[in-house]
Amino acid sequence: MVTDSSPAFPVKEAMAFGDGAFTAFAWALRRDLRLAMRSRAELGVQILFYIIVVALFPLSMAPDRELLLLLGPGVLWVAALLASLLSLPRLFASDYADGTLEQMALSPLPLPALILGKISAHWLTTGLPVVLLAPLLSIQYSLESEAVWVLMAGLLIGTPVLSLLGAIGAALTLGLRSGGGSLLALLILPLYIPILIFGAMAVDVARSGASAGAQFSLLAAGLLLALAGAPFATSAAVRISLD
Amino acid sequence: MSEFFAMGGYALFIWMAYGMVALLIALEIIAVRARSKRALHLARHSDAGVDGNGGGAQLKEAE
Amino acid sequence: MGRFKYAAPAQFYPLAGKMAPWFAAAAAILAVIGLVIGLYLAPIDVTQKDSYRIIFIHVPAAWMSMFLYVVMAFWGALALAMNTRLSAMMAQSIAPTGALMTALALWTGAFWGKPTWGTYWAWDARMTTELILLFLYLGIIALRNAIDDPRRADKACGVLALVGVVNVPIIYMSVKWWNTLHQGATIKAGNASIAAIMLAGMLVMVFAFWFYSIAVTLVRLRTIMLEREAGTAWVARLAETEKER
Amino acid sequence: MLEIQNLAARRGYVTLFSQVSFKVEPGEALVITGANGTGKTTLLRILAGLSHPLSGKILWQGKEVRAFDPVLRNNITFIGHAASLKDELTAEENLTLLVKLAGEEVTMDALREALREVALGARLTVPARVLSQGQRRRIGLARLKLAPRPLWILDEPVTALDPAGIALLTGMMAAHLAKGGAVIAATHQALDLPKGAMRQMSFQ
Repeated sequence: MVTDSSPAFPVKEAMAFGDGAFTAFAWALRRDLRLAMRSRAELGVQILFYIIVVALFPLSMAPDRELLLLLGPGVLWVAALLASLLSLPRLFASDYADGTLEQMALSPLPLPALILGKISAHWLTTGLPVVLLAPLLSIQYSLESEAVWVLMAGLLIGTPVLSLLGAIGAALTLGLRSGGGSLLALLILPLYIPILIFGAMAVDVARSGASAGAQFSLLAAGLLLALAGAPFATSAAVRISLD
Repeated sequence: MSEFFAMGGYALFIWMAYGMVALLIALEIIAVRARSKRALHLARHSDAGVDGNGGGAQLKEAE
Repeated sequence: MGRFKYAAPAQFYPLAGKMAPWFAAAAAILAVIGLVIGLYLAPIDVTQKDSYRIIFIHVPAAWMSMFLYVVMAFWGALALAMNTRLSAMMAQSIAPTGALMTALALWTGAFWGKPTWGTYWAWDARMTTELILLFLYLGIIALRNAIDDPRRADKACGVLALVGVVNVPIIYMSVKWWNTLHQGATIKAGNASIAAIMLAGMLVMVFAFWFYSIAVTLVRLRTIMLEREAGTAWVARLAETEKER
Repeated sequence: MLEIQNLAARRGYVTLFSQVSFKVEPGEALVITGANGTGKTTLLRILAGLSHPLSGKILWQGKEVRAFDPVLRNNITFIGHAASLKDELTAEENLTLLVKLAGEEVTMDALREALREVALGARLTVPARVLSQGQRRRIGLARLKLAPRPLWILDEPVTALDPAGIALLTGMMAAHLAKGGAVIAATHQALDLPKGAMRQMSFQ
């Protein structure tokens, strides 16, 4: 029999907590962006969804300026929430189905870092377009230019939180047959509410002349909290779903 | 007695509130008892697995 | 550690069976006392006259809805950390009662709001948070039903409850901030000075609701144990003894 | 290398197996057979650290480990039913991703060489969705070559492989065992491995 320690295999002691993290993050980010680019059509559909939802509201009421001005920020924020929600299943579903998620969970690289890479790719492909489209769509609501800047800043800080929190729900509902989409919405939308409130409030406050500093700092605090907690909660949820 | 039920003119609100509390709690009690009876019945006639921690297949060495 | 995991449900089943009736009886007695105080003995309120009497069920239900959510999150966390099935079943048995209490708090709040504020729903900070709490409860119950394997359901609901319990205070703060910005401070419904008798009535009702929740949770816990451990020996033995009675 | 003590597992409400104990030493191949649904896959997933057992202990080099333990993740390659490939990516891209995920750095030449050895030399730049099941499984074999690990846990490794593929697999396994590695495989077809090194166990 061969001696116990098998020289043929480099003895790999367990990776220290931090060092695999960056490679894992980069691996997942590059991979998911490449996958997203390979199915560009799907990305286009989701961005079109956002545009159509925003355009629907003015049609549901008299198109007078004052009403639309009041409604604009809220509509843009709710549409951002729905766009993020719609694209969340894509985060893990195909990896869960073809077995790659299993290999990620079994990789020596830390799972939370892999997941953070995937979430960042998800934000770049869904959250960022929403931010960049905001000025264009605000024209429909005749928002003043500095209100648009505040709206964009709010979306820029808020949409990553939507991806982070949404990832937890997406991981929890992996592989569930019954109404995966609507169950995910029920689980996650309540958690989106603070972001919606502060995001929309920032624009109201700015339009009334006051500074929206308080709202931005709260959004930023939400982002930090989500960045610190969500990757770990999501990786726990992924492991639970793979069990 | 009737002025007690009138509740100073707020009868509708008070009895709708108290009534719903009584109703939902009664419904919950009925639901839990029904579920308990069904579970007991199921336990008596269940054949799911032999013994919770001892049942199932064994792994044997086959030369 | 392995032994503990098995023994717990089998040992706890008879214990829960003994405790439940006592809590139920205590809840019934306290409820009667509370109702007598609340509906009969307590004087009418100077501004709201009789409509404030809804406080005797609204406040206990609201407190229980929050308290049960935290207790559920605690048992869920314990199940996640220690991988014990009993604490997971405890969390599962609390969820429906918690959701019921939240729904009652909303209903009674609406019927209290109508005579006091003139509308059934006033986007008041507390009530709005209560509504969101109901969605969180329903989310956990929906997730529980969507997952077939009970162990995965336990852990998934544990994670969701923990994420929820972190978010409830944040949601409350944000709704409060939002409410004060848009509507200014709404008149506080219960700020009339609470007479001693009224406070006593309310406290009695709080305990009545609490003991009721414990009783119904314990009964549901026993049921869940039977459903989950249907195959085990202790359940089979128990089914025999249950038949003679 | 890996020891199992009194393992039991449950799927939903049914207990699949219990009192399972065995050891796997370097140079040994353990082949597990048994009818469908007896729990072979569940057992392998527990050994790979993907899932929690109902009860029982798993020891790696004598030290108890739990699911997703870093030690398991560093020393075991688990290949399940799924070939874990992305359909939109080419064989080359998929293999690069899998090898990097396993924490290994490999040059493109070594990668292409490995693909040639598993007879996929000509299929480098075509999306994986176009490949046949057998070819997709061969990418898994190339990964075994490029990311060496002491213990292989393979679930039905022979499915969809043609005779040449099976020969390639058994050859790689024999070399792996000779180097002091170990293999745990669940399969129905007989694997012609050196008699001394192979032990067979089955679920009854």
